[in-house]
Amino acid sequence: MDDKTRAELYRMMVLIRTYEEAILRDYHADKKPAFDIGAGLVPGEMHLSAGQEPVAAGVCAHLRQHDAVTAPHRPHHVAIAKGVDLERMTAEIFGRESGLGRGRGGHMHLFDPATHFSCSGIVGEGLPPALGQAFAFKRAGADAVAVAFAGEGAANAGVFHESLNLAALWNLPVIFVVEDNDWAISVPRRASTAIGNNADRAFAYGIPGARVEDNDVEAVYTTAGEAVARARAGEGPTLLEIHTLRLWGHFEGDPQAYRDDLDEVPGRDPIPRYEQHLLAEQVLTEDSIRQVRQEASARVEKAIEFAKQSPIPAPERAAEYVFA
Amino acid sequence: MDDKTRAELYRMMVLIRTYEEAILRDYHADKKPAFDIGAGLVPGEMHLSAGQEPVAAGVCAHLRQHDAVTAPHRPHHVAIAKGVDLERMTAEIFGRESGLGRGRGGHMHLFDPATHFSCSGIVGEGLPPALGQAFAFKRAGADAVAVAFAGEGAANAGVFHESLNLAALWNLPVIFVVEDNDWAISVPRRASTAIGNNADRAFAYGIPGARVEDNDVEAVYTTAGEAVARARAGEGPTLLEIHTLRLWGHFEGDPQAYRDDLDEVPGRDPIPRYEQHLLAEQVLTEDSIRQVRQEASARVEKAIEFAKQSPIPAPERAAEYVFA
Amino acid sequence: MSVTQTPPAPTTSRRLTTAKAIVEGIAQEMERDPGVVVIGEDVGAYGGIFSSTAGLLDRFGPDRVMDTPISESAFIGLGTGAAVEGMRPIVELMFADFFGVCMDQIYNHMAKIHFESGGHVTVPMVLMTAAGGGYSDGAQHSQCLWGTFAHLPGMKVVVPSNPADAKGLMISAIRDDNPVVYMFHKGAMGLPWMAKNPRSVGPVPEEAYETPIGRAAVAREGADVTIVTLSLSVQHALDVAEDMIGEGVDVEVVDLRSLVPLDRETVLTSVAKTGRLIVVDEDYRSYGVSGEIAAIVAEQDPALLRAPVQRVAVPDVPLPYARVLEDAVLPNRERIRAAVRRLTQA
Amino acid sequence: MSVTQTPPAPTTSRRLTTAKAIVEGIAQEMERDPGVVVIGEDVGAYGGIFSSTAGLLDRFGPDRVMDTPISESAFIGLGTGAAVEGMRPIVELMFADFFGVCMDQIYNHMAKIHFESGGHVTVPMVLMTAAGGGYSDGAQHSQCLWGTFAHLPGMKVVVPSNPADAKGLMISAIRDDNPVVYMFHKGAMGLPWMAKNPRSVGPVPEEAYETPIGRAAVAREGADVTIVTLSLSVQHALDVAEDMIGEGVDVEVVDLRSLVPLDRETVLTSVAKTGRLIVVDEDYRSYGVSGEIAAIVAEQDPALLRAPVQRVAVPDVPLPYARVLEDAVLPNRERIRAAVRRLTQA
Ligand SMILES: Cc1ncc(C[n+]2csc(CCOP(=O)(O)OP(=O)(O)O)c2C)c(N)n1
Ligand SMILES: Cc1ncc(C[n+]2csc(CCOP(=O)(O)OP(=O)(O)O)c2C)c(N)n1
Ligand SMILES: [Mg+2]
Ligand SMILES: [Mg+2]
Repeated sequence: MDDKTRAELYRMMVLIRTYEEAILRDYHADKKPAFDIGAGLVPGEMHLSAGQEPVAAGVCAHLRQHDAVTAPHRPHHVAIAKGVDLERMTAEIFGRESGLGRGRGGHMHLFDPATHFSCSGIVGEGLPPALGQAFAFKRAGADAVAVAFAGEGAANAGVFHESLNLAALWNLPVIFVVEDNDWAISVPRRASTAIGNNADRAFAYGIPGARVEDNDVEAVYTTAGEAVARARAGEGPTLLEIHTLRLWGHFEGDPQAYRDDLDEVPGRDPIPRYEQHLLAEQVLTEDSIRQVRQEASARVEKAIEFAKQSPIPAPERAAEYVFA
Repeated sequence: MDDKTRAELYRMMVLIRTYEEAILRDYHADKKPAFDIGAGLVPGEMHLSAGQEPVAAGVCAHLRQHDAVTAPHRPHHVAIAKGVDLERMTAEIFGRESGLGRGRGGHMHLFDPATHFSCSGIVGEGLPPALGQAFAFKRAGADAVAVAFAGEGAANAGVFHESLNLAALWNLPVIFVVEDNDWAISVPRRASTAIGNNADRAFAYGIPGARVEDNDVEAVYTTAGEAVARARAGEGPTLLEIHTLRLWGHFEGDPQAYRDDLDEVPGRDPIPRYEQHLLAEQVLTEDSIRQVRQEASARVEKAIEFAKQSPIPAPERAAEYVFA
Repeated sequence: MSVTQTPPAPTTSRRLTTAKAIVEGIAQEMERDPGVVVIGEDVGAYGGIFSSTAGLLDRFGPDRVMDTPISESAFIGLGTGAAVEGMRPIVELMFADFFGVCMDQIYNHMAKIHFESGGHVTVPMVLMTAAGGGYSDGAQHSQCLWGTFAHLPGMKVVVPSNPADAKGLMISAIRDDNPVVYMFHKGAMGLPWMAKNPRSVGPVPEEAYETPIGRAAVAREGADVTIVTLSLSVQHALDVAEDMIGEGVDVEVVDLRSLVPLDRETVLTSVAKTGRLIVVDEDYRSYGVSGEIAAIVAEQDPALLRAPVQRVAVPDVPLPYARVLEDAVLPNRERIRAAVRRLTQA
Repeated sequence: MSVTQTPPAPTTSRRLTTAKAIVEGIAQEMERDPGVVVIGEDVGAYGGIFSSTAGLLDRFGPDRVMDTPISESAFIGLGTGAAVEGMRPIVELMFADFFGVCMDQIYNHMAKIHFESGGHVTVPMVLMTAAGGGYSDGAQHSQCLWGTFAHLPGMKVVVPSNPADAKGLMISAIRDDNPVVYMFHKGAMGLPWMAKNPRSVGPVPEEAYETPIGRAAVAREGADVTIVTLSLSVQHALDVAEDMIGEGVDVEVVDLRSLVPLDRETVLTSVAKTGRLIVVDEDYRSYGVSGEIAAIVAEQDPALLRAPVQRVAVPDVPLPYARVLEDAVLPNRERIRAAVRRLTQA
């Protein structure tokens, strides 16, 4: 892997983390002293993706604007890595008229036709639409692909099975990416999944499956690259599982009292680790790191500023956009 | 396998076939000259199981009254092999007050608490209730098991996946039996299932899987025996797939114009084949065969007579039994 | 978007069954627009269990008419994704009764994406499905359930009662930029293997035309009592209306044709004229179509009603299998007639 | 089946949140009946995302309080099968909005088995689920959907509005030999992390008692106008009723408590008294609860209504995320107040 790519992966991970930290800050800012989920600049459930940057960065590095991506309830890292406009995405999360969905959708419902990005709050149900996008691409003779992200909890939903079988059967250019962060809210993987490796489930559909351990962005990049290349070449779907990390709570406000792995969590943060690695390999310098962080911070704060300055939707238009 | 068992398997297969032939006859009897699905003594959809007798006979030979069975839309063979009362079952199929469901359920909705038998017309959706029955048995400390039957078409429904995972995870005493008759209505297996062997899907749940080829009742018996023994011993679920045969149409009235295997179908009938085999092995004689057939015929005609003599439900009670 | 704005009066003498009219509508749109594909269980060689896609495979080939595994969530969601990318899929859910295995894709995705995207994404898709009972198919294969679909926002719901509307509404549904749930009644398809009302065969213009979604039809004008109904029950209501002439009662029959959007005006105009309302609905009685129709009158002006509203619907019971029982709960001619008499003799 | 026939008047001064009242009801039944188990996502260590099962794992252990995979069809169907074998499972569907992934098990199995078996099989099961919006959770996590459940036959549907009823209805639901869908509104649970009406905390008797399913409560007597409503909206309606005293309007508030069976008498008696009806419902407006309530008056006697019925409901739009938009479509106090004024000043 060339240094440019590695630096780019790092840059993307930092951008995502910077973004999530900013949302974290603004989400909680005005929910004090007592946490009130519906209050503040950013109300509602908030599922942040800190710790899972390697998945989004490593996979989406292979994607083009015309490729499609569907993400689950925890979508920001994927959206950012896919290139969704940060300002309009942030405005959406802030419920503003200039948001991707004019404030109608919110953080779990980001739709960006420009980058073919979408997400859904119903576990697993983002998979079938990705099949349809892949179907449309294939039929148009394009070499675009679709990537569907889902948590390891989602891999036990019926729709996972149906989607993999249909994708395999119709040889669709789609890549399934399972983000195994060990938890589905409070339910640990061992209490939800009968086997240790979801990639093994590829066998049930006659497609390749691969698991990447250790939240390793370069391994994700390499593995995803093969899967994307297969799909582009018309060779059909692949199932990937990445062992990643939920650095924070399931959603903001999650007390995480159930969580028995909390002690080791900070030590597993993929960003300092990769940073150290790239420093050691002289891909990065202290200076370039500082610059990456500053640029990330500037972009993120600009997006947040854009959101905050954007108009709030007009209540009298609340019942619009039901039908085209 | 002892001769008694073999003779018993044969007897059961003949009973089932005799039953289905009788239903076939009475179903069509008064739908002439033009077929009218809603007309006659037995109206509605009719999914007959001729050709699939080895599955029901071979599996249910291991079951006791307290074991539970759920069957799909094609349920008669399984019900008979499980020991459901033939008269009340037939009365239900004829829509009579003395039927298992007082004529409310019909051929796809046979419920017999005495033998813990039930079925459902929604593909795959009979699996979860079987899990619940197994769950109740396990919790009661009983060694009873539950068996869920489904077609190969059903193995692509999401609920199949969810049920296998949950059964494996909770180590429930349940056996999943996939009846692969090559067809899901008009859709051939190759157009529905991404792999050649559904038993391989057991791998996705870390449970044993086995496929029986060739509609061989003795192989079914042996394989199912191991699965039932495992479940009774608290060792959890097993997935079986049996390659069987849909001798007739998907439902009565099915023109089967789509069916490219029709020529070979008669030659694959499992009953004459097994009969020849048992004759050659001297388990049966021409005499004992005649006797088996006569007994089957007598039982079946008695059940049909019972049904025909049973009262039709009172229309003024049509809205009852919604709540207990 | 539309090609023919006004539906031509069906002056044609060519008569088709509802099923053939639907197929003709689909075929004409497939000819016109390569983005129209047909996806579902047994839509190919079988031609649809209720003949809604008969002959399309032969005509358009397996790339445009695709049989699926029994994976309703996957293939309906696939339709949604393809529609988002600009195709116009027609996806068949074999029986409306099966909505329970795939409703999330339908109501939380297909129906909501346009709204959640603030109007930036459109989902031009048709979800076609078979509804209704009357042939002893039991509690899981005989339901109408249109009230369930119509209650949930973001999808249009159409319910044709005759061949001409069936074709026009199909063409409108395909051309509509919104998801449209197209619910045909099995008993109104004119199938050779099911008892049918002669009204299931009727004149159908040959050319492509649209029947506007959201506009009810006055299927029969009358002065004394209004029957508001839909789908197969329109045929029953028309039969009853003709019978009642002999009793000196002049029945108006309003065929809703579309539940979403609902044509309130036509209902209210009719009730204002007759002062008497019967709602006939083969769906479950409570919390559904019959309640909504009564409610729009009660919230417009209860004084329009010279007598209490009558509802003839399935009395909140699963559909029984036995013929006499099923017949007792369906809104058949006898029950409709009795309601008309109750209302006009009171 | 019942242990306490008449619910004791809540003379107790002990006050609980709705969430704690639910948990207490479940715990008392678990003590009494070893066949009661709790199954669902995050019902164990987490105690239910909306605290509906808090503390039960510690008290009853993992054999009776079981976390599940995200496999709603499998575990709801598991509940049905266990109920058929005589257990009394309480199964939680985390959000009512998720019904689309598992509705077949709910409406085609849990709800229909008793009927299809001709009454020979019973399914004594509680399906507990969270409903409602008001905290910007978006179009897939804010729906009430009780109209959808209530439309489909074979399951009772209860919708408590306050802690005392929440406990009593839970106990009744567990003891009922039928499947009962128990829908609590998140905003009425009294959760510390969500804005709440003080009415979400209230007196709850300590002993086990039943609140009869199928009987509405007159939450406030009044002479001028009837508000028929349910769940969280009862709290809003009571607030408005108190406000309106100042304007000289005496509002009666009927808390339905149960949608199936529906207590028609209480509704009709109230409307007969006041002659004015407002239905307040946080579910979608069309083809749902608000229509049904209007319809039962229209079919009983439209002359009871001295003015048109008013419906305050979600105007057939998915729940928007942005606070101002969500607030504009929810039946909040302002909208209810405006309806009362429209009706009493007209
Ligand atoms: C069908 C469905 N069931 C339950 C939920 C509630 N829910 C939201 S996120 C979540 C856990 C998801 O776990 P996983 O798929 O591992 O993703 P993660 O949150 O770990 O990223 C659950 C149960 C849902 N949104 N949809
Ligand atoms: C969820 C669902 N989808 C579709 C159907 C319609 N249907 C009934 S039987 C059948 C084919 C079933 O095939 P298979 O599982 O192989 O069983 P077989 O009929 O071959 O015994 C289909 C599609 C249904 N009943 N339920
Ligand atoms: Mg996870
Ligand atoms: Mg089959």
